[in-house]
Amino acid sequence: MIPGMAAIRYEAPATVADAVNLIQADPAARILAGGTDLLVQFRAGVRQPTAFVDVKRIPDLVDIAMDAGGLRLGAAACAAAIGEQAHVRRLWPGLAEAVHLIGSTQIQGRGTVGGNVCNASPAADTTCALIVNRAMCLIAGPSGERRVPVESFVTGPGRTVLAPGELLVALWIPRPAPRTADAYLRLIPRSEMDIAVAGAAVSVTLDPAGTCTAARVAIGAVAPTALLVPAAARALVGTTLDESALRAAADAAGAAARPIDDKRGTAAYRRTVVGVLTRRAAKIAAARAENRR
Amino acid sequence: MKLHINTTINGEPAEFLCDGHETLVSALRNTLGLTGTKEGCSTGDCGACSVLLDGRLVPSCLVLAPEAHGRSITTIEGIASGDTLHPLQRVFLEDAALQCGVCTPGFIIAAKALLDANPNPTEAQARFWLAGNLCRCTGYDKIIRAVLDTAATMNEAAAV
Amino acid sequence: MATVYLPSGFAQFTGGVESVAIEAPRVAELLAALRTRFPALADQLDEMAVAIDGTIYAEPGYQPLRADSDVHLVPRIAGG
Amino acid sequence: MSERTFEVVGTRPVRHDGVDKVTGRAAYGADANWPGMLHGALLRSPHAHARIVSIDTRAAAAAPGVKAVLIGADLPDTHATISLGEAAMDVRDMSHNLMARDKVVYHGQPVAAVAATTLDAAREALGRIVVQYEVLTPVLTVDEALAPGAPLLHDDLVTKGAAVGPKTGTNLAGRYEFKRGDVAAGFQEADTIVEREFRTATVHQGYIEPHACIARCGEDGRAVVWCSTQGPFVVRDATAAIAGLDAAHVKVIPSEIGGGFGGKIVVYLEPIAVALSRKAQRPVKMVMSRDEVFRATGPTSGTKVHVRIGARRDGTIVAARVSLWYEAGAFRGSPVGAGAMCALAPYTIPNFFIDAHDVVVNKPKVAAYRAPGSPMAMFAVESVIDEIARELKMDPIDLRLKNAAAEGDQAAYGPKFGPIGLRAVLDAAKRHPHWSAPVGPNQGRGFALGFWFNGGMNSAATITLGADGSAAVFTGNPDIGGTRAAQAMMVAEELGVDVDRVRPTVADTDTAGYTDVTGGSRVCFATGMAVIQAAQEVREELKRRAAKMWNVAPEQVTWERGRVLPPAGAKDAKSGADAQPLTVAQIAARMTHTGGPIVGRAALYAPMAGPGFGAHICDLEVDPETGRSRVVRYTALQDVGKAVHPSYVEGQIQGGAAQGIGWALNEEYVYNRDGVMENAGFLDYRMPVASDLPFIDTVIVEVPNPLHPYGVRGVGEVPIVPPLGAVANAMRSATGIRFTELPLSPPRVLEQIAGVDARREGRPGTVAVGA
Repeated sequence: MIPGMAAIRYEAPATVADAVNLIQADPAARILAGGTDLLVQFRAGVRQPTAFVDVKRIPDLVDIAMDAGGLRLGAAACAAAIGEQAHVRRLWPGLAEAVHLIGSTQIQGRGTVGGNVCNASPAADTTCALIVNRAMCLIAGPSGERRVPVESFVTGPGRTVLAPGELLVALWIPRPAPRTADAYLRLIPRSEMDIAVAGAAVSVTLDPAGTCTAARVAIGAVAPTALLVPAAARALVGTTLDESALRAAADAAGAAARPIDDKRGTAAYRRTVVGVLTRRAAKIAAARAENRR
Repeated sequence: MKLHINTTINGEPAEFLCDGHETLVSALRNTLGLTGTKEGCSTGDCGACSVLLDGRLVPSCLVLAPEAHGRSITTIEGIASGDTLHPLQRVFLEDAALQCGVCTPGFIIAAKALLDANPNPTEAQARFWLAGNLCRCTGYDKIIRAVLDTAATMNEAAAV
Repeated sequence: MATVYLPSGFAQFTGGVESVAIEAPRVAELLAALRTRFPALADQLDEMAVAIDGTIYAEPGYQPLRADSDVHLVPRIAGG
Repeated sequence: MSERTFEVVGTRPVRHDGVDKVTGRAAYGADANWPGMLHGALLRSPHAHARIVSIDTRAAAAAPGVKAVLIGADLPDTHATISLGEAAMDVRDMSHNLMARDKVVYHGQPVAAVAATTLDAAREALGRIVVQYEVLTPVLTVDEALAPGAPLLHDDLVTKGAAVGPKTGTNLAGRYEFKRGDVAAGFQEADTIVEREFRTATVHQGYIEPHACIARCGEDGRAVVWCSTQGPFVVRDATAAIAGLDAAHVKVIPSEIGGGFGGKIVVYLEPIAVALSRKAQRPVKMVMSRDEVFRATGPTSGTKVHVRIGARRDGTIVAARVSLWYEAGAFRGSPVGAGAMCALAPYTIPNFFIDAHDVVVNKPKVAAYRAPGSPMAMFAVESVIDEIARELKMDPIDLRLKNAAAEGDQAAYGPKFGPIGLRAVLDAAKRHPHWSAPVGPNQGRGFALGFWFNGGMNSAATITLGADGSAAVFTGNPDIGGTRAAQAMMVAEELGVDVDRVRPTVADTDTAGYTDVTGGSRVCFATGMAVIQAAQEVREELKRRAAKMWNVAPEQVTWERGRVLPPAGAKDAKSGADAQPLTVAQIAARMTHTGGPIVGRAALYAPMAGPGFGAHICDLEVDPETGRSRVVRYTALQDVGKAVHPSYVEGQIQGGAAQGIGWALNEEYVYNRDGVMENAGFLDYRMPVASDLPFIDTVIVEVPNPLHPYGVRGVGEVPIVPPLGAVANAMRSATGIRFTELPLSPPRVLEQIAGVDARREGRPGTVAVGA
């Protein structure tokens, strides 16, 4: 026992039900996945939990499973483990890129996609890529399970739809349609280790003639949450993704952005760059889709 | 109440007591006396505290000590075998890939994880893999060369 | 006689004199002579290094001077 | 000297401290734990500028586990000074810097300390200390600090040096002038004049090991301190003065040091740990967090530098006017004097005027950082020189060669240059394939020079021989970059013993002869000289011992590479046989019979080592749509006098270049209006990572320094100077824009690029987004 300090418990439940019981019984307990955000916030005094509930010993939360319908990513599967999955890299190269951009190799050995989403940072690298791939959050709680699209999961910086007693169990990503591919790009000042100043993910579906039949565009670090930008997608659908379409999508992304000035970049800079990233990501996604016969 | 943790460190069973919020780097350094693992930032941004947890490269400042229960940890103290340095350790010395040396244990652990996963990395792969290990003395030049030289040496030895 | 060159900013302590010839066997005697001649300069001298014929001494002390030495007073330098 | 051939110097042996460092055995500041120790923690000011109305520590003292509480009033007031070179620091300032008295002058300044049985308990107790502040307006830049009516940091501050206005009631801590010739007339002769104003941000040394120490102070007032420091004797003297002990009763044991770059010379923790230990009568360990390192240890100055240079059409520089304003942080003592002396050092300029201003602001007190003061000044001058080359359509290296100083020229800072390697470095750069290689799309190439003095000062060395002929060498300089290996090589060179049989040791302050700091690029030069002299004394003693064994006069024997040779006809006194040459080991084996232990010692005060010049070539690739840039090729050339261990000389050059690149591209302290640093961590204080840099090609130029027996000049500081200018000049080539403010972070670069596009396309305020 530490003199003068209430002990913080460490719990390692073996089942989702046990985890739900723990956080329901103690609202100040925090779910510990990779810890790459939580432990930093704890150390900085931003969060003062009464218990760390380590969910990495629950098989459902660390498993990565693929079936005909799509991919189930346990919320506590670490980024490195996801990146090692060849089918993830093949089917969702943009998502794989986003996962690979989470911090350093060391951080990837800890950081999880579930934690990345739950931490609800506007700059989270995976969120945009999940959104354009129509990912769903699988949530468990005292009143059972529910599903929420990723774009609706985060409600503001550090805030999500999770109710007391609920936890994110997994992310479900449907298998992409034929001739569909994604891409994610972010701008950081260094080549690694920075938080995104702006990010953009694009998914496009092409018909055999090369016309875009469906698209999703999401942008990050330019608003309180990652944004799905339907206007940018509309600018792409029905075109052959020529320069003017890409430019229109970029403009739409810039227009949708609601950035702020902070230590990492100015609002004007973010607005400009998110358009550039959108255009470039769309181009990469299109080339990938083109190669998918 | 302290937690009683049973774990494996550098191939040997180990046990220790810790608080629920104590970090693994603290338990290693302060409780177990394994001070070869360094703490440079406590936020996962410098790589000095790198260890292998069940073979995976992690920053031990962002691992809670109780998480080690039932797991296997490799630290810089467990890299050499007997009286023989690990090839990375030997080549770091030969290539003068260290100056102050405080980042060196983290680099060697991270480079070991790289070569375990990819025995033949390109310069770019080595640079990006090691981007989470800060060095302020060397400009990384001799470190990257040492990692690539080690890979070549180990591949040569394996081919013989 | 050694020739002493003073930093230009010190003209205000010397009535505009920027260099002066002084007969002195060593730096210590030279600085003592400077203090006597320009009392207002005394405080400044404590923080100066001395270059004797191109070689800078942060703490010049009793360094010997040649009859024709060039002596420059320069600010002390701290290394990293 | 140039004819001397070396056996060991110039080779690349494995460093003696290497195995301990690759196995994790090497013990750094935070690696010591003493029985019964307490953990110390500091309460830091939440305000950048405030008066302390009251401090109530009663609740903290009563908290569980707390064994001692300390505030400024518990420390003596002192007016001693400790020489640290230029910034000879008032101990009173140093004391207030590490524990505020009546006022806090930067965010993060300590106001109270606690020692408790656990770190958690100590931190918890800090939360129980109640401090009442009267918050004052902070001044954060030189412009704010010098504005009329600006809030004053120190009511008693008096301007040092050549003040022009009132010397009191100001934040101007010092003003210095340098001049030559007639500047106005000089500019009259110029065909082209370039004038710009430059700014650089506050940047940190960024050593990976945070400050750490453990100290114990007994009932008798005697203290032992283990700590990570560049200067154990500075720690001893400063700790004694600040904690109120007799320096005779303080022993400092330097740990291995995890980087310093100038930032681990002054003290921050040690006097507090000693004072807490004295109160608690138990050892106290203190380790800074990274956040504390950024907020409250010495960065180097944010600066403003105004440069005006005029040249004739043929490239001859005829006049220069340079004004420098450097932030000192919260207490006087920026490196602006050195900046002023370095600014024009490479060039022979007949007419110039330089004024330099040391300005206090509400930021942490700056500490030395690798060639303190030079990088910012030379960034400004080298940028303007680059512009002049463009205006005159001259090759930038040719323009510099045209004006380069050489032996016998009077340096801008006063004295005449001895042998210097500036022209040799410029010639090598011109010949280097990098200089003529093609430049890729969106890329630009930049060139810049760097200069540093290289230090001398006090050094001592002791060498003892074992009966087996091996040698132990003790010095008082913590080894940051491989100095132990270099010293062992010098002993091996002088005694002809295997370098592997020399054991170099960094000794504590009770063991080593007084030795100044590891810094100023002085260790290999000055301490190396002491080592060489001590080895030569051992050699003379070996000759005397051999002479005794042969019963001849010492002057009859001769030394030849590790052996003493007898005169013709000499007999071994014991056996009567013809005398044979004796090795060091053979003589050492008989030392008991020939006069006892063989020890050599030397102590010296060295002048400054001699000017060092470097030249860097940088290729930068810029993304025109985002402003993001990366270094794609880099070459660093430097005159080092003589490279003792070339691998570690290259390492110094590469490391310095990387730090300078970081300074140029992304590193900066970001403050909010209240004077609170917003990026106090490695995540947002963006030092270069491995994937940011290419291999850094080095070219070692050796123009021997006549002040050193091997020609050593000093290496470590010069290489941080050129990158700022080289990167900015490369950015100019790549974008067509002269950037005058560092760092060249992507938003700043894009803003300027976009401005150009806006002017060209008549779309003011918009940003061009190309395909």
